[in-house]
Amino acid sequence: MLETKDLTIRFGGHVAVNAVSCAFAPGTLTAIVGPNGAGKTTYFNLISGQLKASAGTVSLDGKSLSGMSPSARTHAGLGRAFQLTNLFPNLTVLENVRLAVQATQEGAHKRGLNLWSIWSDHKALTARADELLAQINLKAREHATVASLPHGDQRKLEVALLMALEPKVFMFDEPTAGMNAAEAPVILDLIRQLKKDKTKTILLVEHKMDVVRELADRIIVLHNGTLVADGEPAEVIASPVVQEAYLGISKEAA
Amino acid sequence: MKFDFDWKPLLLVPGLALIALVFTGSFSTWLTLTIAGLAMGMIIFIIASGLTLVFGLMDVLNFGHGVFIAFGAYLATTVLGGMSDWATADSLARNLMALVPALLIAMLAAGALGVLFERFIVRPVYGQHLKQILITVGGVIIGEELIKVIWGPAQLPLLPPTAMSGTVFWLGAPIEKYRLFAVAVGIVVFAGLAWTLSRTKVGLLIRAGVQDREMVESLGYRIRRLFIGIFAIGSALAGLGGVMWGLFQQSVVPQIGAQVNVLLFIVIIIGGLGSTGGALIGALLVGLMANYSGFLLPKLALFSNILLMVGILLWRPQGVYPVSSR
Amino acid sequence: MLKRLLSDDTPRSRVLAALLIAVVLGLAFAPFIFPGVKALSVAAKVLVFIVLVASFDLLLGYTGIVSFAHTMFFGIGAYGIAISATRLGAGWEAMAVGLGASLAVSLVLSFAVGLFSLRVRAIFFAMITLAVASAFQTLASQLSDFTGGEDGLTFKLPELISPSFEFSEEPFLGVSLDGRLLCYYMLFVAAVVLVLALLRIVNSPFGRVLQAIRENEFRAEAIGYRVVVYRTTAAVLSALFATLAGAMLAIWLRYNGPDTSLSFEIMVDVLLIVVIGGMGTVYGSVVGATLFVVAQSYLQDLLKLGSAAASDLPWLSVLLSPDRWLLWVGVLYVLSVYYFPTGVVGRLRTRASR
Amino acid sequence: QSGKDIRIAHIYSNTGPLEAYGKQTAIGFNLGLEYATEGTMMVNGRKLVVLEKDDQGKPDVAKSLLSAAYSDDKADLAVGTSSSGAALAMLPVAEEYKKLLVVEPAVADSITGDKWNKYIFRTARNSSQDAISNAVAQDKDGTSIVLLAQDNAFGRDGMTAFKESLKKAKVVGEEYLPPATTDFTAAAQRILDKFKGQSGRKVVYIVWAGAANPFKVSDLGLKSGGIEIAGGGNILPALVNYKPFPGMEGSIYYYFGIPKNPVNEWLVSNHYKKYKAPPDFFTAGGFAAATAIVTALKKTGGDTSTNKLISTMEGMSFETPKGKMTFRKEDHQAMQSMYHFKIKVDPAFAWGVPELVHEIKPEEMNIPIRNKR
Amino acid sequence: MNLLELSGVHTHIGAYHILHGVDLAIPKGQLTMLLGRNGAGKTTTLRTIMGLWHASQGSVRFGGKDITAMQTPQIAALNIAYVPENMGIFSDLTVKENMLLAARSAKNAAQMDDTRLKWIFKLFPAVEKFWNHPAGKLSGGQKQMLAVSRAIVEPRELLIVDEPSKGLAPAIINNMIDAFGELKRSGVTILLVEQNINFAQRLGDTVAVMDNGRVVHSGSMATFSADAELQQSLLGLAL
Ligand SMILES: Nc1ncnc2c1ncn2[C@@H]1O[C@H](COP(=O)(O)OP(=O)(O)OP(=O)(O)O)[C@@H](O)[C@H]1O
Ligand SMILES: Nc1ncnc2c1ncn2[C@@H]1O[C@H](COP(=O)(O)OP(=O)(O)OP(=O)(O)O)[C@@H](O)[C@H]1O
Ligand SMILES: [Mg+2]
Ligand SMILES: [Mg+2]
Repeated sequence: MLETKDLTIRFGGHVAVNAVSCAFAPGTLTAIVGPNGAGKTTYFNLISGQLKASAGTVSLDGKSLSGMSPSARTHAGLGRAFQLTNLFPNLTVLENVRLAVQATQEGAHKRGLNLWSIWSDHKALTARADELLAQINLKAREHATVASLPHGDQRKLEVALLMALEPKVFMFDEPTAGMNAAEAPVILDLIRQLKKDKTKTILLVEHKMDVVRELADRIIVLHNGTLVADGEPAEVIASPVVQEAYLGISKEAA
Repeated sequence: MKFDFDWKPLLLVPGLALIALVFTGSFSTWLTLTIAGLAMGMIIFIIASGLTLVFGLMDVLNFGHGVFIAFGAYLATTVLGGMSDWATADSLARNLMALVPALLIAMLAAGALGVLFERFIVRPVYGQHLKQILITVGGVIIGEELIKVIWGPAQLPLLPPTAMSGTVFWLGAPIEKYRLFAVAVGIVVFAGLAWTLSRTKVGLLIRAGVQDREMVESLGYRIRRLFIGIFAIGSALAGLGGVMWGLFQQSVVPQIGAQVNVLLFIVIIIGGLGSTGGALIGALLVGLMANYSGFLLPKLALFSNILLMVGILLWRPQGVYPVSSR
Repeated sequence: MLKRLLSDDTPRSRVLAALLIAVVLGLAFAPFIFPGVKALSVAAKVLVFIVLVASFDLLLGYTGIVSFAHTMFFGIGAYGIAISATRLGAGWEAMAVGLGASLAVSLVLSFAVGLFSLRVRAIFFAMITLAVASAFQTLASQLSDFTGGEDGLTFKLPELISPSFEFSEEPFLGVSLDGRLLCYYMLFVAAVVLVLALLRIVNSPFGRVLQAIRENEFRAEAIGYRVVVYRTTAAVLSALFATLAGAMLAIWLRYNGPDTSLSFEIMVDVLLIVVIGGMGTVYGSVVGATLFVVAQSYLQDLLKLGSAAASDLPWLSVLLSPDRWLLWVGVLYVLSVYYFPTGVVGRLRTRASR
Repeated sequence: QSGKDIRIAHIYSNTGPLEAYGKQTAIGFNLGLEYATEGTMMVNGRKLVVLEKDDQGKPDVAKSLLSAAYSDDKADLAVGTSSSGAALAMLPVAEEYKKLLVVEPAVADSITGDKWNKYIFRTARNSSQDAISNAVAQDKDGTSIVLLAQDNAFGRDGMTAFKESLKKAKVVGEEYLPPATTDFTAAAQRILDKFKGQSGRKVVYIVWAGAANPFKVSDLGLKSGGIEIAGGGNILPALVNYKPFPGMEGSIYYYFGIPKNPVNEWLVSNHYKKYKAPPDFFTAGGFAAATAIVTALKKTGGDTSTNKLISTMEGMSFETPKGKMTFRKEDHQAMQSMYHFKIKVDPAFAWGVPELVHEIKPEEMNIPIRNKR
Repeated sequence: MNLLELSGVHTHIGAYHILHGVDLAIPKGQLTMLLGRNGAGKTTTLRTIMGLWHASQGSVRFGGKDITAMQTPQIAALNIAYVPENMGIFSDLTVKENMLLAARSAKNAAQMDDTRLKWIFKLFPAVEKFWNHPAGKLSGGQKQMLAVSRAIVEPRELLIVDEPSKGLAPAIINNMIDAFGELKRSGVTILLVEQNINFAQRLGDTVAVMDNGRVVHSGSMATFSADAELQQSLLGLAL
């Protein structure tokens, strides 16, 4: 169970996330929606430790994560894909994924830096990375450097890195933005599979309402940093806040 | 627009001076040290201004800055040598008639050299700090050697004109006349830079160009010309600084630029890498610190700059006026 | 076998492999192929620089830390040997003590430097290390009771590795078997071992993480690597290797002074070699150091020929005069940045992969 | 063995920070050989061959060049070099190869002091000679002196020797500044403090090597406090800074207008002829090294065996632009005159002209012997 | 009449051959949609038009003038605005300064066209709200809004936009559709790359579909929308 209590951050006078308290249970997929600048990405940053909260706490399975570095939180079971693609641009696709696989090993088995074995001897890492690449249809380009991938493929790789970490909590920040309608389903399928495994907690920031409608078990709405709605998808989508501030429906009707 | 000027760094200079007053004991000694330190700081500012300009606007770490300093200083030996009658005459007007052309010629020539330097040395490495360091160090070596070819390897004397040598007294404190002249030049340089950068679009344009050159070009600006212009100005300032520094030292050697490199880096780090105002504060602090520590704790004087820098960085890890998050 | 020795990081280009073999054989048989004291000195300097540059590459090429304080550790190694040999006399114990002490000093200092590198922006860090290194150099010349000041220290080492020691009266293949020769082979073995060790480190899982940190520190932290630990470890390792290189230098020269091991000039040379050779490839240091040191050592002789040939063109012969050899070093700097953006190794590998 | 060339390696800073000095030494050395062999470049039918080598001012380079010169080039003896550090690094090489090294123009005392070995001779002056001759020039009753020098071995050793040989004047303070100092305001203030309460003649004695001009302390409150500036003589470009101080006294190693002897006349006139400029410190030094070597070779009849040369040169006198010099037997240091001068302003010269007050003969200076044999 | 014409354009990036003979015509005054799956070469086509990469073969003509070999600033000066895929925000500059740079004719903020700014503020409220903030601190969607605002701060003849709707909330997408509609009515020619098919269909007059570095279909949006089978085969999607 991932839980935030009164999570708040201020940038100067601007309160980007304002006392958000929320719990996310394993086996559910929660969609986080809200207008641009509502604080969704910032909320993620607070949970995964990229930003330090001005107030409030984050805990996972009852254990407080506050004060931990991002890497420690990753080892504790948080996994995160970024909104703006954020990879290792001059390494190959395969190396990118292998690095993420290796990170899980460091966490689970030995914490050593492992500076006296030969990288290519670790066959298991490569095998696992290959498997992941196959899942996202990128096997064909495994030796390309990431910088030369088209935008859409980079987005997919971003997701692959998250999968490689095998976390308890998956946080997706607009995973299909900039991805075309033929490719997006690959990612969405992956998310569906995760859902089937009833032990994972999934958080999804997404602007495409059809996707949200289909996947989400629950929707929370952020507006100006505040949690303004929380509930069943149908109910939340129908609520006036979402209709007006987010979907802009009433404006068009008026 | 909200005017939220960050005034705290401005207090550093008087703050340092006040602390020193407590320890110095004698007021006239303190006054001498302070005035000399501030003036020295102004000279340092003049040589550092071009470097911080080029770094702040173009994100180019120019290890070759020293070459322009040396070049300016050497040109001044030639020009002043050629007009030695006027330079040694007993009239301020005549002295200026020799000195001003020397300053202008040094600036123009250093600026022109800067254009070449930009074209052949810097242009291929925009955006790559490491290669900038290497290639500009290559430029320094070439420049120093060419100076030796033209002017010879020996030390050359460079004396300030008659009216600027000697001392005046103020409240009992001796002040070298030359330092007063340097302060005047420094103020002109600072005012000119501050005006251009804050009141015109040029400053914006270049800062943007450093971040995303392609985008600036896509907006229709010829960033290349602008870069050349800035580099020329930065080099010209170095040339000017070289003359001022040479006259202060009263002699020039081919390594004159390399000798001040570390000092300049410290100044622009304190200032926040790229901020003109910051560089001024940094230079004044360094100038004062050198004199105070030289008087109070000469053993430590050697490291006073480093200590100053570390102190400032502990307070503001990006220097007193951080320019950007680059 | 060979592949494992090279930690599975093969040259991946025939030309490069040939080049490396040539360098290694050349160095291994240098005393016999290139007779003379000068040639041997050059070869020894190549060995020292290979280790020094490779250690710097661990920091710069693999971790992305630009530091100008690397010669500081080089100097510490050299001063360690120099000071202990001066104080404790010409024994093996003195060398061991000096080496141990300098490694300890480097460890502590590099740990601090490594931690500090995390606090400030990369380019800031570069300039701060520049200031620190220059202060360290001044400090070394100030503590003249200890370091010999500007003049440096000349000292004696165990008889066995001194030129005056003769193993046999008879020269072998025209080369006299003396302590100098033994000393050279000592350095050779040390260099081979150290380079292979570095190769192992950069090709370990640890090495890959360093690369990831270089590429995108933020993301490396996000997928669970403790960037602080990795960066500091890399900084410390690289400093220790540099210290060893410094010790090698002192052992060979039996002299050390601030200009010899601490100067900014050496730092820049090292930087250039890394770039010429190819950043992030240990092989680059081998190729780069050899090319550069040899070029630097014989450039003046070459220019002598050149200026004699150009004697009827006065302006050209002024520029080609051996006095102006540094001018050409400068040109070499500029050109190598122009034409070897990825270094010799990078170039050869791209060519081979086509 | 007559007929075989005599090979002399000359190692100097042809490039690097001391380039200007190194070049002067080389010119002086070659002129010296020309003078001493009367233009034949031969001694006893053996031709003198000079192998010029550039140590770039770096000790490690100097060291390996000297080894290479003795072993690869089969040099019979060597001369060098400009930087004291480099010269010190070369000393053990001479011992290893058991060949002669004539040190010129490095001045560090330890070259003929604790780092000395029997293969080393020095034609250059040493720091003690500089300091002691200056002390002789400054030593007057009722004078109080503050010392100002760079904070390095060169500055401190020089000042110690200076202090030790003062008999009448008294030292009231010492200031050591970082070698890279460019602003002397603080030093001037400290010096003023040190003179507080002193009466009589007040002098700041300055030893400085480098680009900055320490005489500026005078303008920073010393002149108005009635304090005089004094310092040893210097090379010509630095003498420019002496021009504002007419009447200043000190001792100088060489100034082309001072020594009156045929060797110097020959040097000055030939140097003017060839280079359109007067010779300076290092030209004279290089010249002396050459005459020393040729004198010795003539005495051995062209024999270059090291032991023969050593025994010949110990106690040997030879003619130089500075008059007669003698290699002291104990430490192989050339004993030589220094010149007590007074600065005069002559509009014909860009620099302050040192006029001879008194030639300080070797006998007047008690130069300590610091080596162990 | 076509304002912009690409014929037989080949583009290489380093050693890679990316565009293999692109033929594309953008009719004046119309809004052309460029569609295609990831990696089809859409971005590369736009960059080639802007002179950020140069065609190795073929020609690019604007208003009858050959601009194939021209430099980017000159191309932009022909009155073309471009929004790149990565948005090209100057993150150290404030939102205002970003806008000021895009307003080529204004020397300072006071000289920017007020009514036009008001119009932009209405469409994209965030731009007004964060006027004096460093642009780097904006959220992903806000940056996207700024990027588009910059392109329309002054009237331009041709507007080239790479995926404007990515990361935007539905309400803002609606605003953007309105904005492009208004621009089109004022006579601006627009070339849009888009993945959001809904967006595409509501705005587009003509459509071109790319695959593997070539244009594999072009025609009017109306026919394209009506022909589900064509869409299926070209884009691999059903609506
Ligand atoms: N810098 C580069 N170096 C090498 N190849 C590149 C580079 N940039 C793009 N490519 C390749 O060019 C092809 C076309 O890329 P482009 O970015 O034009 O596609 P796109 O249609 O815009 O895709 P997306 O919808 O994902 O943005 C891709 O196969 C990509 O891998
Ligand atoms: N480092 C920062 N400093 C100042 N303001 C910030 C910072 N980071 C974010 N903000 C502000 O916080 C607000 C929330 O931003 P955030 O990125 O969380 O939005 P979002 O909900 O993810 O929006 P989008 O859907 O556009 O991605 C924005 O108004 C942004 O300007
Ligand atoms: Mg977001
Ligand atoms: Mg694209």
